[in-house]
Formats: sequence, C-alpha cells, structure tokens
Amino acid sequence: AAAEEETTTDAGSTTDSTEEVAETYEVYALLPQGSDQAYGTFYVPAMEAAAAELGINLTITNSQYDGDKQASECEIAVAAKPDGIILWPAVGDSVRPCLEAAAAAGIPVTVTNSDLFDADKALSFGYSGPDTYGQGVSSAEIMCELVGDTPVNIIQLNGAPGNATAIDRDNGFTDTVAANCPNVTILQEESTDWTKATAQQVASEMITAQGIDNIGGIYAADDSIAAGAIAALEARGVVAADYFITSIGNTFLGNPLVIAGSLDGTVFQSSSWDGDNATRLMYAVLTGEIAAGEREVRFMPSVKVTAGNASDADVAPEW
Amino acid sequence: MTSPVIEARNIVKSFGGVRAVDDVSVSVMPGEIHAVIGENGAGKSTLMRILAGVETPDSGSVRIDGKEIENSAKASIDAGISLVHQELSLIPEMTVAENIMLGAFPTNGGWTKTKEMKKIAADTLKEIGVEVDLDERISRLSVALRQFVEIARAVARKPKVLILDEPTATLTPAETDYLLSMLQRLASQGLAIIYISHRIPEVFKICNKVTILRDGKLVTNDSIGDLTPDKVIDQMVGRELHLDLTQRRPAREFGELVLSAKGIKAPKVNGIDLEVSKGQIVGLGGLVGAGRTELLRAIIGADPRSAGRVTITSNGKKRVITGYLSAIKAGVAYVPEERRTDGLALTMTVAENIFLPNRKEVSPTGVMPKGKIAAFAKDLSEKVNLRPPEVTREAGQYSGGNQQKIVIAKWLGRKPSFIVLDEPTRGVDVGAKAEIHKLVKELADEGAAVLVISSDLPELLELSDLIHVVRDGKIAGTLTGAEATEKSVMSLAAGEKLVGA
Amino acid sequence: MAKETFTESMTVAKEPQDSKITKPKTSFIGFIADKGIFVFTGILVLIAVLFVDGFASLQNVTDVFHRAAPIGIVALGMTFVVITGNYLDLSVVAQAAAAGVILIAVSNAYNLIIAFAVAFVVAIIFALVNGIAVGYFKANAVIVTLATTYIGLGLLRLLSGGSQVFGPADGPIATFGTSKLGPFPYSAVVLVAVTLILTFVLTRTNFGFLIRSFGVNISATRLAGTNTGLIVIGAFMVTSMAAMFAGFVLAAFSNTAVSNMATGFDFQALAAIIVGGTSVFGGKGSVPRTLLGVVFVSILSNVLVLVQVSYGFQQVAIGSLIVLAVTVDALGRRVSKK
Amino acid sequence: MTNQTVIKVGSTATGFWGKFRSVLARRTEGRAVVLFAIIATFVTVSQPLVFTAYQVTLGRIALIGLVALGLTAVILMGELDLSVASTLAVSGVIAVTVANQTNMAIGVLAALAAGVVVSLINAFFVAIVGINSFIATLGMLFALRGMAFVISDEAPVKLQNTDLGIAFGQPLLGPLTPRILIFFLIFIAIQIFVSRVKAGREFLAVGGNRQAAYDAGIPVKRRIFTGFIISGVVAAIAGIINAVERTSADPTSGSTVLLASFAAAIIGGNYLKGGKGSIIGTLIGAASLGMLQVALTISGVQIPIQEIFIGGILLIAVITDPSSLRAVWGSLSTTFQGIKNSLAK
Ligand SMILES: Nc1ncnc2c1ncn2[C@@H]1O[C@H](COP(=O)(O)OP(=O)(O)OP(=O)(O)O)[C@@H](O)[C@H]1O
Ligand SMILES: Nc1ncnc2c1ncn2[C@@H]1O[C@H](COP(=O)(O)OP(=O)(O)OP(=O)(O)O)[C@@H](O)[C@H]1O
Ligand SMILES: [Mg+2]
Ligand SMILES: [Mg+2]
Repeated sequence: AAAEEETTTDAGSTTDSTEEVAETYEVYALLPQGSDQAYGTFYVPAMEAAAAELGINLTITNSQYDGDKQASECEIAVAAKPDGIILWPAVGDSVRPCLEAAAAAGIPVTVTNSDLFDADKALSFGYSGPDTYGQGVSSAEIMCELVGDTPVNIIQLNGAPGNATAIDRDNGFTDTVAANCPNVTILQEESTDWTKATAQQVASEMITAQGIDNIGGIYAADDSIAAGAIAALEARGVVAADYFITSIGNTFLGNPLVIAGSLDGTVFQSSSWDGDNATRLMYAVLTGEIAAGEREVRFMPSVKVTAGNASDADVAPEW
Repeated sequence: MTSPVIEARNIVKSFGGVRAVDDVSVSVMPGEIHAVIGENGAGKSTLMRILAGVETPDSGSVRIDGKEIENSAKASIDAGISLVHQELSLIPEMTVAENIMLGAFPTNGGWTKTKEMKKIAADTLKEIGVEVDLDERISRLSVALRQFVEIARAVARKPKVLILDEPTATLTPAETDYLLSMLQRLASQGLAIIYISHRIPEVFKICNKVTILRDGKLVTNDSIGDLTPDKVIDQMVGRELHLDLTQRRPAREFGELVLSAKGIKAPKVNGIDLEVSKGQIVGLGGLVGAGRTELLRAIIGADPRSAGRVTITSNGKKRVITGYLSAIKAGVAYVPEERRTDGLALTMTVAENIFLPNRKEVSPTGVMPKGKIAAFAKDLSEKVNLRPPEVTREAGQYSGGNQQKIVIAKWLGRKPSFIVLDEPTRGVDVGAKAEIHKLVKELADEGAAVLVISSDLPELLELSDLIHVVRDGKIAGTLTGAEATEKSVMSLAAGEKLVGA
Repeated sequence: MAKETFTESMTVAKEPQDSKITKPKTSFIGFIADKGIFVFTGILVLIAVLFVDGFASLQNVTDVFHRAAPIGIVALGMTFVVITGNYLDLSVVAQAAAAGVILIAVSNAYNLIIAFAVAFVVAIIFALVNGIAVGYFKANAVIVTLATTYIGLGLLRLLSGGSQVFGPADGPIATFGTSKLGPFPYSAVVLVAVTLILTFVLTRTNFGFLIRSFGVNISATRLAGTNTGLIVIGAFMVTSMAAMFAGFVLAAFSNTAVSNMATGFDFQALAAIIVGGTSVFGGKGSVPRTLLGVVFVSILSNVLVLVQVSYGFQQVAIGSLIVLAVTVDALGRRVSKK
Repeated sequence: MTNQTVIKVGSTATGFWGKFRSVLARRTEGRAVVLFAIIATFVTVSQPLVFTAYQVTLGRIALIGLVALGLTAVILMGELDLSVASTLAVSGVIAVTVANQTNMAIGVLAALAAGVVVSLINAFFVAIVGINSFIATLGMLFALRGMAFVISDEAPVKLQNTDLGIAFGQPLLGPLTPRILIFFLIFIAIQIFVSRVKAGREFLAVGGNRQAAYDAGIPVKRRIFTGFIISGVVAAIAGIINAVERTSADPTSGSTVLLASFAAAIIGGNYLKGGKGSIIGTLIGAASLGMLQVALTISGVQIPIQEIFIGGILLIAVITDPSSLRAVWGSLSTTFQGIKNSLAK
C-alpha cells in the first residue's frame, strides 16, 4: 500500500524547488482539537515539524470534538485520495464508518492520541500516543502506594463529560483503586471542562459538600484540574501537601506543583511526542516499513512523576 | 317587518379599570347601513371586535338571524360577519390573493387550490372595482390599496354583515366617494353594513341609522332622519361645541424665509421647490400616494434624498440640511403620520416621551434630573391641554387625540422654528381636532414656520396660508388662501387621473 | 376583581373628570409575577439554608460569588444589548477569553498597564465592529456576533498560539484572584460595582434612557433626533467592557487563561438575563434583575454540586427551572392582567 | 351590476423588465443566491474537488442543512427553537439505546416520539402558557442536553448492530447516501407543506401579523404546534441519522449544529422576526456554508485562519443585505449631497 513511485497530484510546486526529487506524501490528519486547546497547541507544531522533515504534506482538520463533523471531514479526506489518514478520534465509538471507508479506498489509517476499540483495530495500521487507560492506572498506583493501608476518602475530578480521554482515565483510575487499594473510597466525582477555573470552582464546592475534615485526597484527570483543586484547598487555609493528590500530565502547570510538594504525583504525557510520533508512524506506513496487517503500537512512555524525578530533563513539561 | 340580521345584546367589556363597552345593544337589518360613531376611545372598535369574535366580552351575547353565536373568530366568520379592522390587518409578505383569501384558502383535502383562490380573489376585486396585481406582495402596495384589499377580503367571504372600522381614514375624497357608493350598492343587494367614521358628512351621506357611543355607553340609537350633524356632534362629545370648522386664517405679512428647499428628488418625489416663511402655514394637499410624506421626509432628511438643497434659517443663522440630525439641530420639529409607530414610545411615560427630544436642554450633564424632567413635561402637557396631564402615565394609555398632543408637546420644548406635521388629526375626534388646530395656529402666530400635510380638506383650508397641491411627486398647483376651495384643491390633486369622480 | 391591593409608591393626583383612564390595581398575584425572580431566589436560598449542609458556610458564599462573578458581569453588560432588542451578543465568548489571555500573556511579557491597554483596545474594536454592523448596516445581531466570535477566536488563537497562559503565583493578578473583602472575593466586589454603575447608567443617565427608548420604539427614538447607530454602538460598548472585566476576573480567579475559557458564556448569560425578567424583544429590563437572575442560577448550580447530582441531572434541573421560573412569571402576569 | 374598474391606485409593474424586477423583488432569497454564486465560483477555481466529489459536499450540506430546514418552519412564524441541537443529541441517544435493547425500527420510532414530545413541550410553553419561544427553548436547550447525558450515562452509546450503521452510510441511489436522500425528501416535504398545504401557507401569516392571522380565523396555536413539531421531528431525524451512520450516539453531539443552522437560515434570507423567508432560501444558505466548509477543509489552511475566513464571509454576507446597503448608502448620499451644497455655497 505504500505509494513508492506514485507522483503526487500537485507535484508542480514542490518538486522543482528541491534539488533531488524528494518523495512528497499527501496526508490528512483528522484531529478533534488544535490551537483551541492547550494540548493541541503543542501537538500540532510537533506534528507539522515532523511532516516537514519527512516530506509529508499535511492537511489538518479540527472537528472540535464533534463526531459528526469529523465523520464529514473523513469523507472529504477519503474523497481527496491522500496517501494516508492520521486519525485522532473525536468520539471513539463513531469512527468505524470512517475506517471502513478509508479501507475500501485503499488509504492507510493510523491512529493517534486515543486508540480504537479492539473490534476496530484491524482497520488501522497502527497507533501512537498515550495509553490513556494506563495513565489512569498509573495515577491510581501512585495514589495507592502513597496511601498504604490507611483508609482514605478522596474526591475525583474528571475531564469534560462524554469525552473519550476523560472516560478512559476515569476507568483506569477507578478500576485500579478498586483492585489495588480498596481502602481508598471515592466520595464524589464531578465533571469539569478541563480548565483550571472550573476545576477550582467545582473542587471547592465538593469540599464543602463532603466537609474538609472528611477528605484525605484528590484525584484529578489532568494537571490543570489538579492545580484548580489545590488552589481550592489552599483557599481554605489548609496545606495541600497534607493531602494525597495525584493527576496526569506533568504540564507547565502541574510540574511546579509536584516540585513544590503540593501535587504528590502525576503521569508524564508529552504532547509533542504525541504529535511527532503521529507523523512518524504514518511515515513508517507510507514507506512500507509497516505492512498491512501488522498493526504497530507505539505507546508514549507513561512515566510516573513524583517529587523525586520531577526536575529531570526526561520529563520536562511541554504543554 | 323583517327581523334584524345581527343583534348584539347588553355587551359589556372592561380593560383593567376601563369600561370600554358598557351595556350596549345594537341591531342591524338587512340592507341597512348603520353608523356607529363616537369620540376617540368611545368603544367603537372594541364593540366591533366583539361582534367579530376576536375580543371576548365580559357579558352579553351576539345573535345572527336570531341564533346566538359562540365567541370566536371562526364562529363569527362562519356566521357571516366580516370585519375590516381599523388597524390594517394584512400579512405584508403574502400576495394580494392570499391576503384576500386569508383563513379561507379553498382546499382539497388540505391542499390549497391556488387557481381557485386567485379566481375568487380576482372576482372579488372586480366586484368592488379595484385593479391590482394578484401576485403582488402587500408590503409593496400603497396604504390606500391595502385598505381596498382588506375590504376585498371582507367581501370575499360573502358576509351577511359587513363591518368597516374607519375605512376612510387613509383614503382621499375621491377614493372615499368611490367606497361610499360601493357600500350603497352592496347594501342595496341586501347586505347589512356597520360603518364607523369620524367624518360626519359621510355618515349623513350613506347611513340609515346611527348609534352614538360615549365613554362606552350607548347614548343614541336613531334613524338618520331624526338627526342633524350638530345634534350628532353634541351627543358625541356630551357638550355644546361652538366651533366654526371652516374659519380661515386672515391674510397677513410673513417674516423672513425659514425653509428653502430646491430641486428635491427622492423616490416618488420628482424635483420640487418649496419655501416657508416665519409665521406662515403652508399646506400640502393631494391624494394619498401623491408623495407628500416622501417629499416632507426628504426635505428634513428623515429619508435619503437623491438630489436637492435644503436650508433652514433660524435665529438669523442659515444652515444646510445634510441629514435628519442636522435638521433637528436647525430647529425642525416633525410630527409624523404614524404616531403610534413613529411618534411615541407607547410603553414609556409621557414625561419620558417629552424628555426624549429635549435631553440636552433638560439634562445637560447627562445625568437625568427626575424632578426637573417631570416639571418640564408637566409644563408642556398643560400647554397642549393634555387630559389628564399625568406625566407618569404610559403614553399608550391615552386616546389617539391626546397621544397626538403628546407628540406635539415633546417638540414644543425645543422652541422649533420649523414645524412639520403629517396628517396631524387623522383618527382624532372633533374636540381634540379643534384643540390641535388652535395649537398649530398659535405656534405660527408666535413665529414658527409650519408645513402641514392633510387629506382632510376643511382642515387644510382652515389652517393654510398657502396650499401646494402635490400630484405624482410634483407640485401640480399652488393656491393662496383666497383661491383655495375644496373644489380647486381637489381638481388640482386629481388632475386627469381621477376616473369617475 | 383583584382583592388585595398594594399602595402605589407613586400616588396619582386627583382623577380629572375628563379621563377614563384608571391606574391598574396591583394584585397580590401580580406582585408575585412582577417580583417572581425575587420570590424564587428567596425560596431557593431558604431551602438551601435549611436542607443543604454547608450551603450557609462562609466558604460556600465565597464560592457562589466566584461562580456568579464572571458570568454575572457578562450578563449585566449584555443586558444593554438585550434591551435594545438585538437578542444577545454571542461574541462575549471570544471577548472574555481575549481579555483573559491578553491580561496574563501581555502582563507576563510587558506589564499590567500595557495589558489593560491592549485588552481595552480589543474590547473597543469588538464593540465598534458589532455596533457598526448592527447599528448602521442594520444587520442581524445574532449573525454579526457569531461572525465576530469566529473572527475573534481565530485571531486570538493565531496570535497567541492558543496555549494556556498563567501568571506568576505571587503576581498582582493572582493576588487579586485570591483576595477577599470580608467573605466577598474581589470578583464579587467587581460584580457589585458593575451592577451599581450599570444600574445608574441605565436608569439615571441620558445614555441609558436612550438605550431603553430605542428598545421600545426605534423609529420614534430616531425621529426625536437621536443618532440610533451610536446608541447601538453604545450598547455593544457596554457589553464589550463588561466582557473584558469578566475575562479579567475569570483569569485572575485561576491565574490562568486559555482561548476556550469562556465557552458557554453566551447562552448562560442570556439565561440569567431572561430569568431576571428582561424581555428579549427589547425595551423592558433592568440591571439589578439580571444580577438576581445570575445569583439564582449560580446558587442553583452550587447547590446541585453540594447535593451531588450528576452532570446530566444538573443540566436538566437548570433548564427546567429556567422554564419553570418564566412559566410562573407568565401565568402570574396573565392573572394580574385579567 | 358589474361595473368598470373605477379605482386604480398605485402602480403595477408593466413590461417584461418591470414584471421581471417585480418578481425578483418578491423573493427573499436574492442575496443567498448571490453568495452561493460567489462561493461556487471561488470553489470551482480553487478546489475543484468540491464538485468532483459532490456526494461528499452534499453530505456536508445535508449535515448542516437538515436541522436548519426544520428550524425554518418555526422561524417563518417568528418563533425560535434553540433546543434543536439538544433534541438531536437526545434523540440519537434514545434511538441507539432502545435499538440495542430491541431493534432498530423501535429505536427509530422511540427517537421520533421523543422528538414529538419535545416539540409538544416547547409548543405548549410557547402557544398555551405564552412564554416567548426564545426563553422556553433556551431552558430546553439545557434540559435536553442534560437528558442526553443522563440516558447515556455520560458516555457515547455504541450501536450494537454495527453492520446496519455501516450500510446506512453507503450510497443508496447512485453516489447518494441515505442521509442526502432523506435531506432532499425532507426539503421537498417541508417546501410543499409551506407552499401548497393550507396549514403550511398560513405559517407566513402567523409570522407576518399574528393578530391578523388570528382575526382571519386561522388557528394560530395549532399552527405553532405544527411548526414546533416539524422542527423537533426534523432535529430528531438528524439525530437518528447521525447516530446510525456513526454507529454510536454521543451525548455531546450537535455542539456546532445550533449556530450553523441559524446561520444557514439567516443567510438564506429568513427574517428572524418571522413572516418573511423561505425553505428554498435555507437550502441555498446551507449549500453555501457547506460548500465553503468543504473547500476550506480541503485547502488545509490553518484552522484559526479558516475560522477568520468563515467569520468574515458571514459578516460580509450579513452587512451586504440590500436593505443594509440601502440604509448606509442613503444616509451617506444625503450627507454627500449636503456637503456638496455647503461647499457650493
Ligand atoms: N387591548 C386593550 N387593552 C386595554 N385597553 C384597551 C384595549 N383596547 C381598547 N382599550 C381601551 O378601551 C377604550 C375603547 O377603545 P376603542 O378602541 O374601542 O375606541 P374607539 O371608539 O374605537 O376609538 P377610536 O375612534 O380612536 O378608534 C379606550 O379607552 C381604549 O384605551
Ligand atoms: N410602494 C410602497 N411600498 C411601501 N409603502 C408605501 C408604498 N407606497 C406608499 N407607501 C406608504 O404609504 C403611505 C402613503 O403613501 P404616500 O406617503 O406616498 O402618500 P402621501 O402623498 O404622503 O399621502 P398621505 O400623506 O395622505 O398619506 C406612506 O407611509 C408610504 O410610506
Ligand atoms: Mg377605533
Ligand atoms: Mg403620507
């Protein structure tokens, strides 16, 4: 399926500018976010940089997490007959028709950021990105390790309601807590919109609802949310370090909190790794490195970040 | 003896604290033209709306051919009552044919039969003798045509009783004459007609019987033969009126030129020159649709003009009018034709309405001084004899004539040097009308230049020192006070276009 | 028919014999209808105080104000646009976000003064584009402000890269966001100040008078010699300034800002305005009522979290209560009219 | 006696051009057609794929336009329905949830029934209680979105019969998928309803002058119910199509639908205050927007620039309304005349 000798459709502008005849691939990247969300603002440039390096001409779309809009963009992509499609599912359950259409048109699809359901995986050439469920697991593992055997009540702040990443992280966390440390009780969980402001508001209200004395910890679906929860605690004059708090991300907002000790642990997620590898995985498919049927999964390393390693260069925050 | 086709018994209707209709009974025979008259707010329209089933009475009943009918628009229509509303009641974006057949589209299992609809509409228009493109949208028709479409709708339903609520208010004399003869013809075919008008001569011309309402109560129910115009007016207002409505302004000298308009061109205005001097009242006569409103609005910049130069001189200062705001600055006061939509903010108080054009004077700092505003408004409303002079009331609570006084009052605060009035007494009762006339004359006597449009010939003759008659967007002729008579104005206005007059 | 009567604050002088106009009597139900939002808020607070643990705590009062402040400031300003009869200003979503991002990003790069200045200029540009298109071109406000939302957010993302920005933890913005005056966060103080100022502007100044008059009757207002285009621009200007302050307050609260931080402000603010009793057809409305609408919706949202209702049910409850509040209002009005 | 025409007031257009112009002036879609033509020209030149892959473009138009068609029925009456996007989400969730437990047909019926119930509630508040529709449906916008979350347990619901969903997304007639065919069928149905059926023709009357419509004996309340049912059921159909075609129902779906539908209806010349507009106008508005979006997607321009572009087009479209231009031109030309005169003096 690799387009080894095919000349691309609008070769005119690209070919005569370069000395050697570089291979140019046309690739559609169907994303649900871009510069409208913090993660995407670092993801997209990394993706584009890799594409420029590898001679891939990217057409990027942003469906704003509207599954129907992404489906339409997929139809457009298929009609444009590119050499490949990189898909970041807006709604995981909705991408089957897109995958089938691409397969029928002979266009290879790779998946980025959130992987497909098992039933759909055969329709793609590979996945690169975080193990979203695994991130929830890791965050829970940090929590369980810190808590030990003492019974602790926590509150849980999730991402946006209905969002795939939010759901997967939630499941990873709750499943692991139930299995590894049933002494941790989740008193209440609420959705946020991933922003610090909303998290801060909702966290404060949850603390009021449960009573600050009944709470021993907080799980937040990402670092912005954790930052909000910590701010809510501190607004009450308590010391956040006295609470068990874990989250996911190790972002610019979360990393200093880990170093300061108010956030006990987080799970590193590199948005530039994600964007970069999305392109590279597709390149591997385009160049025939990955053949049809041998689905390659490239998981982003889910490094647990705690006070001990928070200042290491390997986990430097980037979004 | 035949029995009445429609009979209303002991109708009572209140709005809040107002008894709009107070125990009124009326009956009309087939072939009879029955006038219902009374001052503004006497309850005429309310009574008619009850007959048509679009207003629910507090008590009382309506009978058609002796059978009581349910109170609903549909029941009334089905029983054969057709009402031509005082306010135009058409759908602007629908065609003439659709409007004529509104609510009664011929159907075949829910599907409209467009051809049949157009045919009935065309037949009806032919019957009442009006020619208009059936597919034209109402929003593109003149007011007079809309009135006739409305009448066509009423007639198209083949009613037993046809009610017309002030149908002639927007019509010219010729059109009015035509309408009156049409009504007589319809009545001669056995139709019962209820006819509402403020124009008493019309009533004496065509009606057989007269019902007079005052303050919602029935005061008279007589055959026309037993009445005289004087008697009718006395009973309407409940007091003796000693007004000579045809009193003219004596000839006089005028001051400096205030308005100078040259070569005015605008849609429907084809190059008109006009001058008005200090102390002078210039009248604009003509048929509805002649372009008087457009001329006047183009002069003061309320609507765009495509050519022309307008200057206004006040306090020795000559200003070029480049737009409406500059006209207002130059001392123009504009009393528009449609007072409810253009003249007043109906849900705001009298004080607020009066404050609106006088903000800079009453409230120069930009912070509203409540007491001063009330006093200012009170002063002006007393000047125009607003009744009651309650400036904290909503303007919409006042009757038409009083509303018109509020519109005039709000301009007086600016001591305007040029006053423009478009149909200042349309739909206003006789009492208020006389007061408004007096006011306009006083303003001119005090030195204002006045330009007035009126389709009411006696009014035009009474007020004007000079009359320009407008036809087809041009001045067809100019008449001085002495030359002007109803006849001379009309013949200029109609030119050769008026058929059958 | 109304039995209970309330003494009118403004007494009417003796009825002139000539007039048939009588002042409509105010009935008890009419009172409820007119003051429905006051009654509803009162009942909600009462129930919450009695039955919801923690509601009456000092911290929770602060939380309610935190909820109310940003959306409230937007709603107070947007009341002006609604009163002119132009439905709403959707672009507050872009405007508040722009103000927040500018506040933090520009003060990080330069200083606070420059940040304020830039945000102010941006707010004015929004108001001018919206106001000129609606006021002079007579374009539909919903579409105009939808368009400026797209353009505004697009430019914001293009120029700022779209990333989340945050200020230093001990900077003046963060300090403002966490400081309180008694139980009231500074944002609540801003909310109250904006309410007082805008109430004064709407009821006591020539400008506010023109906004109301325009809403009641555009044609009559124009023909009285006013520049109606300027009135519309003025209304959008008030909304833009409010959106700017809302962006500041929201950014200061969390010391962060991002381009999608004001998502949903458009309809949430409108809901508060409407619950407060301002008519979307223009002409009728008041600033304190909008404040009350905001307080009502904020308390409700707060209580729903306190009683641990799921996200879905929270939305159901808020939506239903909006409908219920206006239903009772409408029914009350009808009863009092008869 | 049938007499001669005696009264002839105002002027009626004469001659071919006069007639032509008067027919044009009667239509409300003029600007939408111009915008459509400009976009079509622009797209043909820059992104011919928009035409060669027309079935894809039609799919996008159907996606944006379907809800807008239903919405237009309400807008013609001067009412608004802000709840359409939430209705779409809730009906999709119901369709899939019920279908998973029973079968697709029952799921579809349940979702349609939900659309009807939602419409009845909306119409009840508007027509019977007398609440302004903007407000009543604003409440429903929140409440129904919440219902979608409650029913779906805050996560997308997978359609178990995936094959059916996949098949539904396949071309049925030529290259046209069921979505496109349903879109055109609904367009034709509503168009016929408002132009040929008595009840539908009366929508314009209800919107143009409600009192007059009532006075003429038109059952205004019933018409309002009908209008809301059209809008609600069409939104429900859109929700069902989306859910089935995507093989899952997402409670967050339709987030971009409301504003896009309004944009399509208004660009199509529909007057938000009612009484003026057409279904065809909405179709043209949706087609313009859809084409533009597809072209921008293919162009690969940065997303923020696309947003600026779409915003710019909307702004230009709305301020170039003939009446807008007339208003501005009128005051400018008068001022210009005035200045010229002042200078001449
Ligand atoms: N819908 C309404 N609500 C409140 N008051 C009303 C309403 N309709 C009419 N009125 C009042 O009822 C009284 C009678 O009004 P009506 O319109 O019947 O008078 P009219 O005789 O037709 O006057 P005109 O000659 O000005 O047409 C007036 O005082 C008017 O203000
Ligand atoms: N083609 C039209 N479309 C819309 N409105 C019209 C049209 N023709 C006339 N009108 C309106 O009808 C009204 C009367 O017409 P016009 O102003 O031309 O008559 P006029 O000479 O001013 O007479 P009068 O002042 O007695 O009404 C005006 O308000 C005008 O705006
Ligand atoms: Mg009347
Ligand atoms: Mg006129």
